[in-house]
Amino acid sequence: MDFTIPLLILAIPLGMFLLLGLAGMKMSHKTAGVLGTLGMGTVLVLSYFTAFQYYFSGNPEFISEAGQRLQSIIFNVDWLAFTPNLVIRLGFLLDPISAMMLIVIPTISFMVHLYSLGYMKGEKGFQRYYAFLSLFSFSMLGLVVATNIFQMYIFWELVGASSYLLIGFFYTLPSAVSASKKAFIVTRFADLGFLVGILILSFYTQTFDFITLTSDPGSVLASTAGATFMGCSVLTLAMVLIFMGGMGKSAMMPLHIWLPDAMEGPTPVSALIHAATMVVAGVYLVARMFPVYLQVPSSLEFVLVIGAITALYAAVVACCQIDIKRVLAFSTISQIAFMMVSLGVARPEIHECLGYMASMFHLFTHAMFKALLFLGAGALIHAVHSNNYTAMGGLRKYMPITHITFLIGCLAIAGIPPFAGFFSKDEILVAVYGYSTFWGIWMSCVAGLTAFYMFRIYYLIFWWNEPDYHHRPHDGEMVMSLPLIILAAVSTVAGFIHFGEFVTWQGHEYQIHMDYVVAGISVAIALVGIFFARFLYLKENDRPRRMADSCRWLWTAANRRFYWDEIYMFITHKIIFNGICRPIAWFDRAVIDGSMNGLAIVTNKASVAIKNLQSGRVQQYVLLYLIGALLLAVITAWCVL
Amino acid sequence: MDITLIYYLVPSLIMFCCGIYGFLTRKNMIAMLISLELMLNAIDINFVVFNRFLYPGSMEGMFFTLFAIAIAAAETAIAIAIIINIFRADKNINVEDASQMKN
Amino acid sequence: MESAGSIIMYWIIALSIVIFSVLTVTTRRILRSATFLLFTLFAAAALYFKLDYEFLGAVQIAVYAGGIVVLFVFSILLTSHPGHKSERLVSHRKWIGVLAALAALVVTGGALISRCGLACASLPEMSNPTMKTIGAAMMGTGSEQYLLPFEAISVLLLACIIGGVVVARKR
Amino acid sequence: MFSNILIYFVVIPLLMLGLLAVSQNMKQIRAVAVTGSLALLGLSVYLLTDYLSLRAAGADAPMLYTDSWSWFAPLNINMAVGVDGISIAMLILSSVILLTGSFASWKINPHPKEFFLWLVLLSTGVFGFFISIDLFTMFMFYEVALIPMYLLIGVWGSGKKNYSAMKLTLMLMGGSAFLMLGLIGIYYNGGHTWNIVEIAQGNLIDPSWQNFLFPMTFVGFGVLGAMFPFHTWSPDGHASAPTAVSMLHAGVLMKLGGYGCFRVAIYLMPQAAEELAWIFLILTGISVVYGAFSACVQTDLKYINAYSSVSHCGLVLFAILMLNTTAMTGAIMQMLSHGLMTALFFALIGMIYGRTHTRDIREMGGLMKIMPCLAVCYVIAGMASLGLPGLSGFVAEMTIFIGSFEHTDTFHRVFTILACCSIVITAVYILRVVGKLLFGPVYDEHHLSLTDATWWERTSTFALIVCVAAIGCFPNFFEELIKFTFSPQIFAVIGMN
Amino acid sequence: MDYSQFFAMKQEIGLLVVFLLVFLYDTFMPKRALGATGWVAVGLMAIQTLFGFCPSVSQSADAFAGMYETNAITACIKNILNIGTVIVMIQAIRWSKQDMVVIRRGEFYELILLTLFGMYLMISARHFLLFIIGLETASLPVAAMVAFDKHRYESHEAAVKYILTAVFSSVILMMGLSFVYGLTGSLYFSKIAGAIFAEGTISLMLIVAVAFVIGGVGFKLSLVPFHLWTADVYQGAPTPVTSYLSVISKGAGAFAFLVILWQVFGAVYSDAWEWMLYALIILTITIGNLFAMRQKNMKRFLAFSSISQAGYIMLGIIAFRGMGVAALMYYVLVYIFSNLAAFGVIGAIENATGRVSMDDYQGLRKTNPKLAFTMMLAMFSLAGIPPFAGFFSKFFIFTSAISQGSVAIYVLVLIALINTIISLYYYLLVVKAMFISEETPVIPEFKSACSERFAMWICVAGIIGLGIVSCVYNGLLDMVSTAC
Repeated sequence: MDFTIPLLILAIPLGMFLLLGLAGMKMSHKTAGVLGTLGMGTVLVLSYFTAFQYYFSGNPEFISEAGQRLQSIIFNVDWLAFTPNLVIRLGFLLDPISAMMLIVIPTISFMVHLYSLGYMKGEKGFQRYYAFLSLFSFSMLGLVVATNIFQMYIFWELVGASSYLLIGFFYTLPSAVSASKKAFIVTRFADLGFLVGILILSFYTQTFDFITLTSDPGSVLASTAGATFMGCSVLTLAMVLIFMGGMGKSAMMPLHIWLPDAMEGPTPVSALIHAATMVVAGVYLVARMFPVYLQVPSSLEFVLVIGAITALYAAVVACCQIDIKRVLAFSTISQIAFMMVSLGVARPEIHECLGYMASMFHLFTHAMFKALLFLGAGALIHAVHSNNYTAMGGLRKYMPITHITFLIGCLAIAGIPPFAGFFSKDEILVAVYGYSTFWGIWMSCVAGLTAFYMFRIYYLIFWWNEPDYHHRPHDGEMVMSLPLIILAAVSTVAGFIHFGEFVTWQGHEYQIHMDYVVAGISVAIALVGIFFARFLYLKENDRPRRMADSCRWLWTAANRRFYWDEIYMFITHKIIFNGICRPIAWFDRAVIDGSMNGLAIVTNKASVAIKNLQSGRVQQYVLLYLIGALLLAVITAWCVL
Repeated sequence: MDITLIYYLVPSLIMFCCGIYGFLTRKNMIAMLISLELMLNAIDINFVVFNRFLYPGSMEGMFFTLFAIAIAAAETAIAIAIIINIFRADKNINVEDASQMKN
Repeated sequence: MESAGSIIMYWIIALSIVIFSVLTVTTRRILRSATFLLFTLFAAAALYFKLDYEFLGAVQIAVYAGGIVVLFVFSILLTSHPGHKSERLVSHRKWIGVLAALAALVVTGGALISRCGLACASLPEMSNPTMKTIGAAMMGTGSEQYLLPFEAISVLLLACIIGGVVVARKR
Repeated sequence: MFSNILIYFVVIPLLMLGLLAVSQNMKQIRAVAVTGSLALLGLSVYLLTDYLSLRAAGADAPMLYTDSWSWFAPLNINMAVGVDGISIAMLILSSVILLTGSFASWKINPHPKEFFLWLVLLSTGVFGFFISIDLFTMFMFYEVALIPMYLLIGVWGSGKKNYSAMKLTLMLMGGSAFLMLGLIGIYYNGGHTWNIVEIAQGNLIDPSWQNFLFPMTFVGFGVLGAMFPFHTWSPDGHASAPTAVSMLHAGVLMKLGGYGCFRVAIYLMPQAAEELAWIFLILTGISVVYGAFSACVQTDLKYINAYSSVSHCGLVLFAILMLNTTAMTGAIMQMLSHGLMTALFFALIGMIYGRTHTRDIREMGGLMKIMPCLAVCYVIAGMASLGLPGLSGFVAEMTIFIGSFEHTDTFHRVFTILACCSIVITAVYILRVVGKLLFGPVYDEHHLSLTDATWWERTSTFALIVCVAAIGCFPNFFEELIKFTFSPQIFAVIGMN
Repeated sequence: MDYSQFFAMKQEIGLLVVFLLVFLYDTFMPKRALGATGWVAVGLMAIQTLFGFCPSVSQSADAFAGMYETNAITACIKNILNIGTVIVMIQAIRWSKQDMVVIRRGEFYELILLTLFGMYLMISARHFLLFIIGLETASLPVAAMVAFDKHRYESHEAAVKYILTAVFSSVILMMGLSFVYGLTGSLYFSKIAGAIFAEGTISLMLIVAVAFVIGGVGFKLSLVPFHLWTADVYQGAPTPVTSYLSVISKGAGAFAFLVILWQVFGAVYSDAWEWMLYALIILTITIGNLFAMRQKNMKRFLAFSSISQAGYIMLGIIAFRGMGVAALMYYVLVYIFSNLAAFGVIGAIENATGRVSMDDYQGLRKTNPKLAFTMMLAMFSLAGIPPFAGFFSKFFIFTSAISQGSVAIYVLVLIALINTIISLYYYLLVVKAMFISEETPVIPEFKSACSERFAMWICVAGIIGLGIVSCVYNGLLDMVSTAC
């Protein structure tokens, strides 16, 4: 395939970033917004074209005779050569998952661009906003098409930075500033693990290339056999550390704390970055390295356990949040955890790695309906100027479009057929049951909780009791509604895509077949959740309060997110800041600097101490003179004779 | 009894040490000068005695003494001039008082 | 083996050197001090005579006793008030002086005694240096002849004269 | 003599000194400073291209443009010059920072003439140092570069400038005391020559002597490279120095330390370096983490940056000690990168200080609103410092980490991972400053009336940003430039790859 | 008797001629012509200096049966002293026009010339009697010079301290010599060296003798602990005398010290005095520095600084057989220029305002920038900062010392180097007072006399040029290696 179009896919957002970043101040808001959106639109078209080329052209670059989808490098330029083997290349890798991401990212991004034209209208720094969105799109696209792990790391950092910039977009708000800081630092910490993992892996395999690593992992990893570092097998260590990077980006426990706070950013940003694209980078990373992970089953176990715990935790917390964006954030965490679990249970012997496909499928559908939900939430917030459901209620009358689309989103995430979420979640559950019944039941429960908390806020927003509105809430303008409608449509139909034809492990086609038992159970559980939510929240009543009172500690703990933030505050402030930084700074001033000053002081003291040698009395001078001469003689004699 | 070299040197050394003692303890500057003369004399005696006992064939020690006497005279002259000068300035030749510059 | 007279002579000279030296530095009257110095110098001159250096002895008496001591006496008279006594010494000062002197004695004496062969040499025969040989050595340019120091010391004396003039000259 | 291009790196500053001495007013002074530093920049860029074409044409000597003029012939002291890729990189860095520093001190007050005289004298030393391959001349230029700092800080500085200037000078001179002994020792035990290339090629220094001389020279230069525990001059010195001086000092002078450690200590005594590296690895490893932790709690902008320099320069020395090509290449990149970004930082801090008259982050806030241009530049500098890809910090650090991890020793690896931790801590303190200083509400009402950057300030900062980004975006260039420096003929003794 | 041997002493005779001419001019010229005495003396001395560079002067000769020796090296060191003396004389012109001094100014120049003659003898003497006479000629009249400022009590006090210590030191020296004579039976350097070499073993008596000789000559160099007079005398003496004492007298002493130690006691270097020398060097440098740190009076400050400089000079002695002599001479030469530049400034300020305290120098840059600049150059040069000459001289003296190669030397040089930091500290204090201090200047703007400026120009030229222009050091080293 010609490299022009793929190159343009990366170059346009970058160029748009530079253009808007450098010259944005001179443009009007409208020009900047339209420019950015048009740019993204172009990218959208180009990446659809590329993805369709990949999936449907039948080009032998992309699909083998036997129908296996291939990994294909469109271009790959040397960027930085560390050693002859370890070279960072910047390239463009097309394979089933990256092609899929080429659909997801521009779609959501374009929707967000469009939506923001209305949502962000009149905000100070509008041009900057679009510049950052372009930067993010560039970085995210760069991440998914990375041909090697270091390219991925580079863009990994770049998406982190653009996320930082966008979360802190309202930079005069202290909460936004600290949220952005938190997001960056927590993910940075995770990236440290990623980096060390890369260091270890690349040292033993002498390559960064995904294709080299994944096409024949057994032989590439042969050199790691038996190698240990500080008592651990290097391969396990490397893979777990690399997964740590994914945990940070994808907000897995215990590195999830940044994501709820990241909701301080503009809502479209949350939709794009913190729901649909960037946060799934961790999943994408594990999927990308999946063949290597398969070599180390214990690391996949680790992925599974972390994912399962996170899923349950996030779902429980989401049930007790007041801020609707927080609910969506925890929901995101929980859903990403689903994907992780799915990858964790993927084994070739279980339905030919169904988990892998399911995870990607869920990633795809989740991107659509979660972006939908966030954009809907944005419309609500835009309408009532508050993030809390307490300020909402009965909005179905005022905001019909938002209501319908939001409902579709909720149904999708709850897993009600025929919406998209049903299909993908079903595949995941099948995969998990195939691996272990225990985890299957666990994840089913989480699915039920999902349905409950989504409909909880649904009812609280659109039904419940109507508060006094200062202004009559209304649907957003067309640019805001259009994306909602499009995404709702996609969320409705996306489940019918034969995903197994496009994205599977090793590219072989996989025919999805419904496991009606599992499907039935999950739908039943979802319905139970929905009806329970309806029972509690349809009309204003005191059942929710009574239920909360009945186990107050649990409610409070869940509302406070099980005190993770407090624990982190304790560790960072009390232990690291007060326990390490301050003592070190003190040590530096008092001990190190003090000893340098001490040298000076000692010299000074010595100078004062001997000043009486020079007493001014000539007889003492002579006495010392004599003593000096005699001592010189005596000591020398003592030593020599 | 044989009067050997050491017999001559011991009085000379005692004289030298008396000079040192005087130089270090006397307060009157002229007394200090007098002590210096004692020391110089002790050195003269040393030279002469060494010359006479050990190297009777040459006259190096004797000549050194000869010149040393002249040097001593010159030293004394300059020193006394300066002491008298300070006496004129300060009406005092106590060496303890000439200690304004110190440390 | 020396004659008894010479031994007695030696002891007289040695004792007077020691006693007068000690007196010179211990007496409290400065004028007496100068006097004892004179006696010490005489004793030294006697020693030179005894060791057959008559010329040196004469110079000693002429220059030292005759010149320098007179200079001292004059300057003492110039600078001291009548009946002026040297004030009593602070005792620790005295002990420091004694200790320093003893230390010097031990070191120098020890150094001499350490060369026993040297220290125990007895008096060899020597012909008295005549005035002629002394004169020749003084004016000669050869080995162990001292024309150059002689000229040089004249410069020294000249310099000291000028120096003395500078110091003494009023406006 | 004047047929050698390198000599002009000393001649031009000397000419500038002369012209400055006779210039009458501010305009002339600025003209001289800017023209001169532009000439130097042009010269160094020309040198770079010429060097690369020579290398491409097959020149494979360790140093090019070598030349030697006898100076103190009986002691075999020559004014010997020559450059390789590293020196050229350093020359470019120095000229860029001199130029931007001149812009940053556009309105220096009082005594602009003297200020520029000292500044140019300092850069004479710096340029002379980088072109020298004779240990004596190298050392001489080194000291020439040190002493103007005293007056520059003392006269034009702020805060407790007397104390800081004295401390800085004395500590650096203390380092050079060890250095001088080391150099003389090298002369006597290295075949009675001061020529670096000769000694290195012949590996003339006896290994047992190396073990004595290596610590001497490494510590000597290490003091200037802010190696723990000899770094304490850096916070105070930087805090008190005027803007351009901080820039030049952190940007270039501290590089003298790293460059010297490489060029003298490692280059001439590889065996000892291999044997004793562990001691200094511990020290520099501590520097890296310790500096970063210390920076986290500082409240004075310059202190933060100074401790950050300790951390970053520690990484330079750390990488040099790893003794492999990748890590050393990384060290060179880190030198350049740190030089540029720290100069950028200090320039910005100077500009902010010039407006707000405080450097305490507790007394400022929300500057993004007041001076967006400076604030954005500050964010970019911060991003460079915390290693954002696309800016220079990232490529340098990554090269260092990858290179360091090449060592199979557990000890080295543990320290490498420790050093990696600094990227997180760096993020913490950079974001802390950015969050407090630039973002958030405006702290002080009076600041609202302040103006944004003037044209000369923009020139200064933009030039630096362009350089930072250029390195960050096109790092592969370095491979070409530095390829011949780690020539196997010199490092073969220790079997370096 | 061959009186033609006197013609071997060309420089001494030339100097005496200069002295006589000055003496005659001062004595017999009409009073109105006396104003030019200073310039006449300077002119004549300059001619004498030039004369010293005639090739015939530097021919080796050996007169009075080995009592006197002249060769290229001694001629050269005498030339160096001549240069310094000329500068001191120029600096003294303004001072000598003061009311209190003017009537005795002729004597001042005469005394300078005569003491310089004494130093010539010290340098060329190869016989202890001649050496002692030279030493006394060089030190006794200085006492009179120290007492020159009759209106200042400090001047008298300094003179007393000087003369008493000087005489005591010569007593110690002569005591040591008497031991040497007792041991070897001769006072000729060569014969003593021969006898010591022949004896082979080392005795307590020899050690005591060496210690006393070192003590005696150490007085001239003000080595610690024989230095205590220095500060008081430098402070009390008139500034031109101080500068004369601190550079010329010290330079001559250093060279004489080197000659005596190596030519006489060279055979027992490692047995007897190597460690003494090390101890003295360390003590001298360190104690000098420690005292200098606290000083406020500029002259006293420079006194201690010159003490520590003497320690560095001593390093040159260690490597006598290598490059030491050249390094030492070069150090002395550079030191003369640097120190005289400093004293030139101090003298100019003292003459104009009577102030000598470092506190008075605050803000000197604002009122008298050129003086401040000169002072700064001098301080930098003394501290050994390139590209000024002091850096080169320090570097070469360290290099020469290390050429001996033992580990002890490395330690010694390291200690010396660490001491340079302390010295840098106090030199910078002066710079700080002049350039950095923001207090109101105490010293008003004034124009220094043209003689003072002339002298300062010479010194500045020397400070800047002597190092970079390598032919000076190369020439010295060449000359030494051909002469040895």
